[in-house]
Amino acid sequence: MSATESAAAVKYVTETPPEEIARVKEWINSEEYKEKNFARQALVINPAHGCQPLGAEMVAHGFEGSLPFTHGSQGCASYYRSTLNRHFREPAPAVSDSMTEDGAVFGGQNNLHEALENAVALYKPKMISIFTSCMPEVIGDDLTAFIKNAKQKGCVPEGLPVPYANTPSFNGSHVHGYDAMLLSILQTLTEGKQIEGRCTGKLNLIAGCDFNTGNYREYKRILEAFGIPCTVLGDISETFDSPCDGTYRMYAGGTKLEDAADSINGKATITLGPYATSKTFGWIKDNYSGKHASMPMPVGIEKTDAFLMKIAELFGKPVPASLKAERGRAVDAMTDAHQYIHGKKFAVYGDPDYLIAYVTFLLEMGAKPYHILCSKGSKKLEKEIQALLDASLYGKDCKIYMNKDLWHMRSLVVTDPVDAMIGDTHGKFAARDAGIPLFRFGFPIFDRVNLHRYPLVGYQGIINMITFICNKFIDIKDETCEDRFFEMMR
Amino acid sequence: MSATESAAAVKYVTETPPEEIARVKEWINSEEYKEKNFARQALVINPAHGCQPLGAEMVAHGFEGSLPFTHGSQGCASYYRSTLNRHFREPAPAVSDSMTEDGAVFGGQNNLHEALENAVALYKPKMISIFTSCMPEVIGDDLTAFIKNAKQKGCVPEGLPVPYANTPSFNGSHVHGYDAMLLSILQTLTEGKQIEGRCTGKLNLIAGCDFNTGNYREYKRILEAFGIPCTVLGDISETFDSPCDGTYRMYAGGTKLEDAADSINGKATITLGPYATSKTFGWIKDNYSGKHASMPMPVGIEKTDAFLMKIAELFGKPVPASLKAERGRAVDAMTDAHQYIHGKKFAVYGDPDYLIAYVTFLLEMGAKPYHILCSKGSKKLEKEIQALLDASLYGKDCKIYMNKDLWHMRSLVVTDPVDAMIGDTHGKFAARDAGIPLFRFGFPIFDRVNLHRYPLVGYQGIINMITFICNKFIDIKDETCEDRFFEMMR
Amino acid sequence: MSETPKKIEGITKESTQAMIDTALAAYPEKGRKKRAPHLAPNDPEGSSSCVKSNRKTVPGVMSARGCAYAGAKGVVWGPIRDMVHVSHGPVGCGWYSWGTRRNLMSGTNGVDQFGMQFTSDFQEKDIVYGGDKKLRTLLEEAHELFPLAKGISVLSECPVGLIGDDINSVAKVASKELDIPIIPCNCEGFRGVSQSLGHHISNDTIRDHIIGTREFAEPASPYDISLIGDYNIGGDVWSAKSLLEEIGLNVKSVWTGDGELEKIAATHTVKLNLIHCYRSMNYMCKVMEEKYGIPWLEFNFFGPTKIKESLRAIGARFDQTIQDKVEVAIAKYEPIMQAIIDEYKPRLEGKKVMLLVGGLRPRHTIGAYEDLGMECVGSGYEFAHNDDYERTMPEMPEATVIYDDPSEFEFEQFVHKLKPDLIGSGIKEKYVFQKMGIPFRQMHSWDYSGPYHGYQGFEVFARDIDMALNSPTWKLVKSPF
Amino acid sequence: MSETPKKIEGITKESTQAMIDTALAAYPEKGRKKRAPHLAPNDPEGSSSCVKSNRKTVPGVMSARGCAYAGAKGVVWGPIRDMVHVSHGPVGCGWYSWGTRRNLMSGTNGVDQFGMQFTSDFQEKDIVYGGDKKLRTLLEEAHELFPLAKGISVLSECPVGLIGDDINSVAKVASKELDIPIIPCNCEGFRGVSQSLGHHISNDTIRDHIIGTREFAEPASPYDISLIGDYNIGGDVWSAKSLLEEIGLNVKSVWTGDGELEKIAATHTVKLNLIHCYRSMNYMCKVMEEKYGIPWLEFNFFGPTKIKESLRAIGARFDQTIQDKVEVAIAKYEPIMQAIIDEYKPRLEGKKVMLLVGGLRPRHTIGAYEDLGMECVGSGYEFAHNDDYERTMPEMPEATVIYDDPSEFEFEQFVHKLKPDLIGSGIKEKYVFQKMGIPFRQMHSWDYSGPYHGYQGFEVFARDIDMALNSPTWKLVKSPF
Repeated sequence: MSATESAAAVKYVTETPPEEIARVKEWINSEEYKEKNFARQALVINPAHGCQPLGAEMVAHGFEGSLPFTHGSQGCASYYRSTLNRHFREPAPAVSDSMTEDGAVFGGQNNLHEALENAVALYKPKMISIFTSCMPEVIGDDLTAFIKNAKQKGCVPEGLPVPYANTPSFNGSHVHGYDAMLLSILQTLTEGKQIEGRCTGKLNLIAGCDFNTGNYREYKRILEAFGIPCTVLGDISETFDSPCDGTYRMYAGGTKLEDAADSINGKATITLGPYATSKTFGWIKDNYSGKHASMPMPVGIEKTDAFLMKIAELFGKPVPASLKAERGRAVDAMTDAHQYIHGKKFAVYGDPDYLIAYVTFLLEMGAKPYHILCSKGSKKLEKEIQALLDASLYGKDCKIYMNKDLWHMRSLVVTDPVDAMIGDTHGKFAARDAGIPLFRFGFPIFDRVNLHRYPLVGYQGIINMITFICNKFIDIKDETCEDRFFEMMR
Repeated sequence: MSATESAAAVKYVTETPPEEIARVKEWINSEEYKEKNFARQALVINPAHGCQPLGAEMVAHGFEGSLPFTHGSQGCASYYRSTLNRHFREPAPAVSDSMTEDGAVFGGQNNLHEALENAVALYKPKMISIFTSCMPEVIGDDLTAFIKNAKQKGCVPEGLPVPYANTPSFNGSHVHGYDAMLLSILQTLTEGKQIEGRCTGKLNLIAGCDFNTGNYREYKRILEAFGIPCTVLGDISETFDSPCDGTYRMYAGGTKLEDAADSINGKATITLGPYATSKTFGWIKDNYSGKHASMPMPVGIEKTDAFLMKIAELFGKPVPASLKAERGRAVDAMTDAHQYIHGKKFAVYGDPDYLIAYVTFLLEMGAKPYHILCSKGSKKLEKEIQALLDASLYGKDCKIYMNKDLWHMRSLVVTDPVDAMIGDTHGKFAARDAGIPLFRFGFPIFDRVNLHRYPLVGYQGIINMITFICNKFIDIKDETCEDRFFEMMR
Repeated sequence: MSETPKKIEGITKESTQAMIDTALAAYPEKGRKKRAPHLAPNDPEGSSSCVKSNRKTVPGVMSARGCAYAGAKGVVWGPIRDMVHVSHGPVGCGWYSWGTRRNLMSGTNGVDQFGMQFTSDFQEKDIVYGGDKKLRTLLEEAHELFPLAKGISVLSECPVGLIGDDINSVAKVASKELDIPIIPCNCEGFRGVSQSLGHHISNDTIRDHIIGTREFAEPASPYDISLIGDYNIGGDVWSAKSLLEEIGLNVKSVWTGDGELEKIAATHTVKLNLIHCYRSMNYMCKVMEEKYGIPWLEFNFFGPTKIKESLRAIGARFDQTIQDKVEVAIAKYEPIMQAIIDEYKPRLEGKKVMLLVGGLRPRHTIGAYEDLGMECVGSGYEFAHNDDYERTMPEMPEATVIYDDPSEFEFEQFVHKLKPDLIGSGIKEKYVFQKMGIPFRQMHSWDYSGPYHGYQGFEVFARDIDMALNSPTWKLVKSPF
Repeated sequence: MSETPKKIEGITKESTQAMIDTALAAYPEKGRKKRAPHLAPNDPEGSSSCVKSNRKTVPGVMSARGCAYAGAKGVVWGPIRDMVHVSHGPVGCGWYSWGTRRNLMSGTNGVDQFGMQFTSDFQEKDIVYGGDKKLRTLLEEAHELFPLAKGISVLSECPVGLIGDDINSVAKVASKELDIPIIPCNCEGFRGVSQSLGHHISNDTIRDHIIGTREFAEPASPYDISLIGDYNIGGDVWSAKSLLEEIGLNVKSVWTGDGELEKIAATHTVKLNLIHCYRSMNYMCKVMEEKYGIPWLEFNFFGPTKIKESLRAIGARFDQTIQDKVEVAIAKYEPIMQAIIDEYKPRLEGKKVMLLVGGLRPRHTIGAYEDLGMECVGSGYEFAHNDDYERTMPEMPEATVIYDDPSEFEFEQFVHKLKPDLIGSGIKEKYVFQKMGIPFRQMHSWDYSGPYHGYQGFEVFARDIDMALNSPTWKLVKSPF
């Protein structure tokens, strides 16, 4: 009896029966499951966004000699760095002040000060850009005071700019951290630099929380074609696309600090990432000389037109013939290729500014952005996208999902199928389960090469998107069609 | 008996038994079949080249206001035009003099004269570029005399250049027609234009029989970076990549006739398609002022380096920093991506200058150009490619097949497998049978969009090739791997 | 045929003639004289063709036409899938026509289907010494490497005829020795004025070498028919065939889309020949009628209106069983077609189309456009004959322009004047008009889509026409700066 | 362990110390003092570790280290495939560690394998009001949506510990109600000095919540073992497991690569624990030894030399049957390995490598490089302890530099001085050194390749090392202009 009892108490290792696995496999593709999935209140599964400090670090890399500095636990810094390493396949030199348990008790001031000293000595930055991860945010470190004290103590050389931003990870996403850090950098660098009557004659351009180096280069190329001098604020294009020539440059690029400082006297300032720069741009409007314009990413013909015309208007210069010709070539590519994408349904997800870009492009091509998902969205974003949908025949039946994640997206694409997805690498599991291609236009891209080198903005960006999308659709046709439909021409 | 006899005389419709089809299906993939296939003496199956007039028409489109003119049957002209239409997805306005049977009896002079009159009246060309298809070549039309007579009769306006070339289709390929027509155009336009002591200060650049408009633009961009004025001779980049803006321009681009005429007084002339310009370049060396250089297509780092250094040398200008940075970025892309292509075997085919380019690029990446096939090659080409193979660890075991066709290639890829093919659209059947991707870097490309807009030359070209190849290999891995090998990162 | 002539607002005989005259004014005297008879306002009730046709193309005018070889290789022979078709002569002709017509084929490439390029790849020495010996060798090689090929066609390119090679005797000897049909076809590109002679020469060779050489193994039925002049562009044959089978007919052979040599050879035993592309194959129908007493019927499978008319006309040639099935099929498909029309017509109503194609499409597709609420304001052919124009006139609205073998110049002029919303023509025209911002569909090749034949095809057609016309890309053509 | 200390030409204790001193000279006083004990020339015969380790990272120096959460989520828990692992706290930690460690897993994603990101996605209000209630809800949701999950781990991120949430009691209650193991793991990133504490905390929770809660249903065998500290990077477990099975052992559970919760829970019944990654799991081996009397053995499956040694050492723990099988396996694989060496060694002989990795690789892989004729001129760990360095010293050549948690600055300095032909380290270092034109392999993740364990792995390793070193792309780094 006691033997039986003890035997009963033993729990054996079980194997889930194959038919049970098969059942659940089918079930997670069902409408019923989708409903349960969408009923989630607390659990987030496969979100499509990182946390604030990541965006802060990214933009901190976009200034000359700027050393990104995480005030917080060192593990955070490693995560941000490796995310940027993987996306760009480039170095992302940044430090942290390695706060540990004692920080919870004493605060992080000692770590911060010691770290500043070491970082200055070892890495000789021209600027140290500080942002916070969770720990100091939760315990309430007073960064303003800490940094003031650091200066007084001489932890940083006289005159070394030390912008800092609170970038709590439990609020917003990397996009908001970008905004906060950029704002602080600009406030720090421009402080006292506004000169009555001075005008640099330049355009200040802010790309938004954009991880595509090709886009930055494309903006510069466009401005060069106009012959308009330009300061790209937070210019990561050289930082994250530096030459491999035998020399490692720790600070490979970035906006010159002098130019950034003088940007306050600019002739005009444009942001092309309104959702990523709401704070920064609000401050700029109140403080920068010259004119200001906030515009969506110039993706697709109409938004690129608007961007160029705005520049033309601000600088009293016509759009150069070379860009007009490029426009014509982009339209040519669109008319030539429309039949490969027209009417195709897409599921798109990503950061707000990217998302608007995808929707815009697809509608211009006559494709349907059928499932539109943002894991960190807003009513404003939803309204703006809905307006785009409403203005197009191809926006009919397309639906927006705000603050949903990629596990929701999976339910969408398996129950209400589409032809392809657009987003970042994290969507690849949903795309595989749905048996459709994923076009990696977002951030991060961990599993393809060079894609961040191809601009998606401007007229050239349109050609790139068409090339990637339409040729992939043709690839699929060629690879999957019966022999009798395998043809020379497509 | 007679009924039986008559019954015996009736031949019935037969169906090939499925097992017989299965047997042959297997047989054509065998070594035995390959041997038989390579023993062919007379039959050519799926060659990888067109005929001379096609190349002649292409280069004729590359001059300002130049109307390509086929002296011969009109069907020929339709074939050339539609081939160019399909590849570029662009118009290819050209005429023929519609010779018919009576031409065989009387020769084609009347057709030629009447056609010149009509073409001038309707299409108002600045130049008419005449080349021949089979018929006049076989019957021995005397073009020189015909055109002289036409001028005397006033069929063409005074001063309208009328270059002409004999481009027999039963000799060489489109590459040779390109050479012949270009030579005649240059001879015609430069006649009497050489001025003692004059130097335009410009580089004359000949791209070779290259159907990639992106390459032409890339050359011009490179020269612009150098600040060196340049005349691209036979510049099809605008002709075959013109804007879609509501206006059809029959003559959308091309080298300005004035510039072409003055090219004889150039500071230097470079051909980047030695196999496609052997006649033209031979004549240039003897007749053009300035220095002359014949170099392989600048594909891959080393050949691009050589090209830039040659320009630097010819013009006494250093390679600009921007190009040096581009070099570093291309090398960066190579080192970052080498693991996706290193050791992979390729089957490559195409025109001589392209073929050398593919082999060069693959060897630089540590890939193996394993089957190398040219359907219109030469001993010289074979030797040059062999030298490339011999100079690299990765050239070991790679084999060259001269004057073989894509049905030979099929035997190669099904009996001795490779990972991918590089060539033009015509190889898609062999690639499908081998179950491998085909990278469409050659001409013509009938079944993908925009590829002719992406340069393969220069440092940017390297990045493009890496993007197309490596990302496709990763696509394949993602699409074909077992679930347990499906990963976030690649 | 339509009962009362259709009209287009704003188009009169005078306006059209004025437009033609303006275009012609650009020509030199001689050219103008030659071209004038080929252009005219339509007279739907005219008893004879309003335009001249099947004449030599005026030299130098940029015609869309091809040659006899193109008509033989691309149109008639190429689609026969179980034969090796040798482009005999230099490399180019076969290369340019390789895979560029979209005549889809069943089977396995290189095994029992030969959609490849076979050529004798003439070199200088072949011109000088003749190519007969080479031909002989290559026929053996083809037979050895492709044992399942049911036959070989030898399609001559220009030099062959000019140097006086005798492909007929080479073919004859080889045919005997290799024991397969080897068909010599003297379709040199310089012959005739267009593709059309290539069709005819090919018809002749089918007549002389193939027809009647086989019989079907299975017993004959009163419902045995053949589908003539459907080349399976984008799968048209498969759509048409399944519909014909649905109404109870046995499609014993197809000329020549996805065609099989031996079935073509046995066509003389069918009860009715149904001809779609009248231009390229009416001659063979007439031959079979004369020689074997097989009646033939023209039909039109574009758009539900014409399909219904055609199905009933076909049914009328058979007994009540078939006629009943025809009605069943019509009843089944009409609501489906109506749904398609309901979806697309609101977006296409009143839109104008201009056509310039080959074979039958400049007239046969008009009804399909009209089913979608569109109207045709100009039509013409590359290589038509008088009888084609006679058949076109009643289909086209009154006084709309008819053009025969127009030069690109004329076509452009007419387009500028008529401002169509859509042009249906070929690849050589496509990008010209797209640059102008005018929606365009390649109507030789269904623009890499298809099928367009039959009910199944109409769905694809309607979708494609809507896509072409309503693609938002067109709105972007004009730059705001 | 090697018998006589290896030497590298040109490297002496003095040269290495000079190099270290030069690097340290750049530090401010305080930093220099802290860093100095972590850098030393190797003393292969030293009795105690030559470097200090497991200390706080010096602030501001750019360390490669992660945090306790990373050690818990990325290393120990993440690879258990049939559990839902909740990153409890803000969104980032789970997002960055999602799919970035290459611990491959069997099963179907979202069905019986959960390589996904589960997070409570803390918002401001969760910080203010606490996240326990949210945790409770999400546990129910996870259980409902993933019914085949065998358990749930709750991995705390920094805020959870700081705001005083009580995940332990939430887990306890929920575990009872949902009737599945729910394991709370207080692995907040601020705890300890590196990943290492995360491993330990995780080990503790396995000890407290899992081990001993199950038994294997099938009868025990004398050959039952467990594979500990293999995380199946690039498929390592699959390679190692098949080799262990080949020598007759039953691998009853794997900790934790491609791991299964219930099998881990039953590990206390095996006869031997084989441990690969000593650092992250030696504690559990000791616990099982103490509590259940299970002996454990360290082994090394990198490169044929070490594999052979290890196989024999493993065999020695069993009877002759196993020992015979070991010899059979060695005899079978050695020629294959020799062939690999013959292919690659000529291209790799004499090449120098420097390592900076985690866990076991800075020492365990040395033999594999040596099998290929290479030598190791520097090695170090991100998060090692004394016992790791003790085990490393005999493996490394005399006087070569050993670095503990080096800053990127130090690592760069050493590289400049030592000019290695290859560096094996992580993603954060990779592109730094590639810019310098130095071949590099990511040795945490096998650079998206693998497996590297076992005989099967050596082939992949050798190919990859050859590719990295001999890629022709490196020759192109230096511009000729």
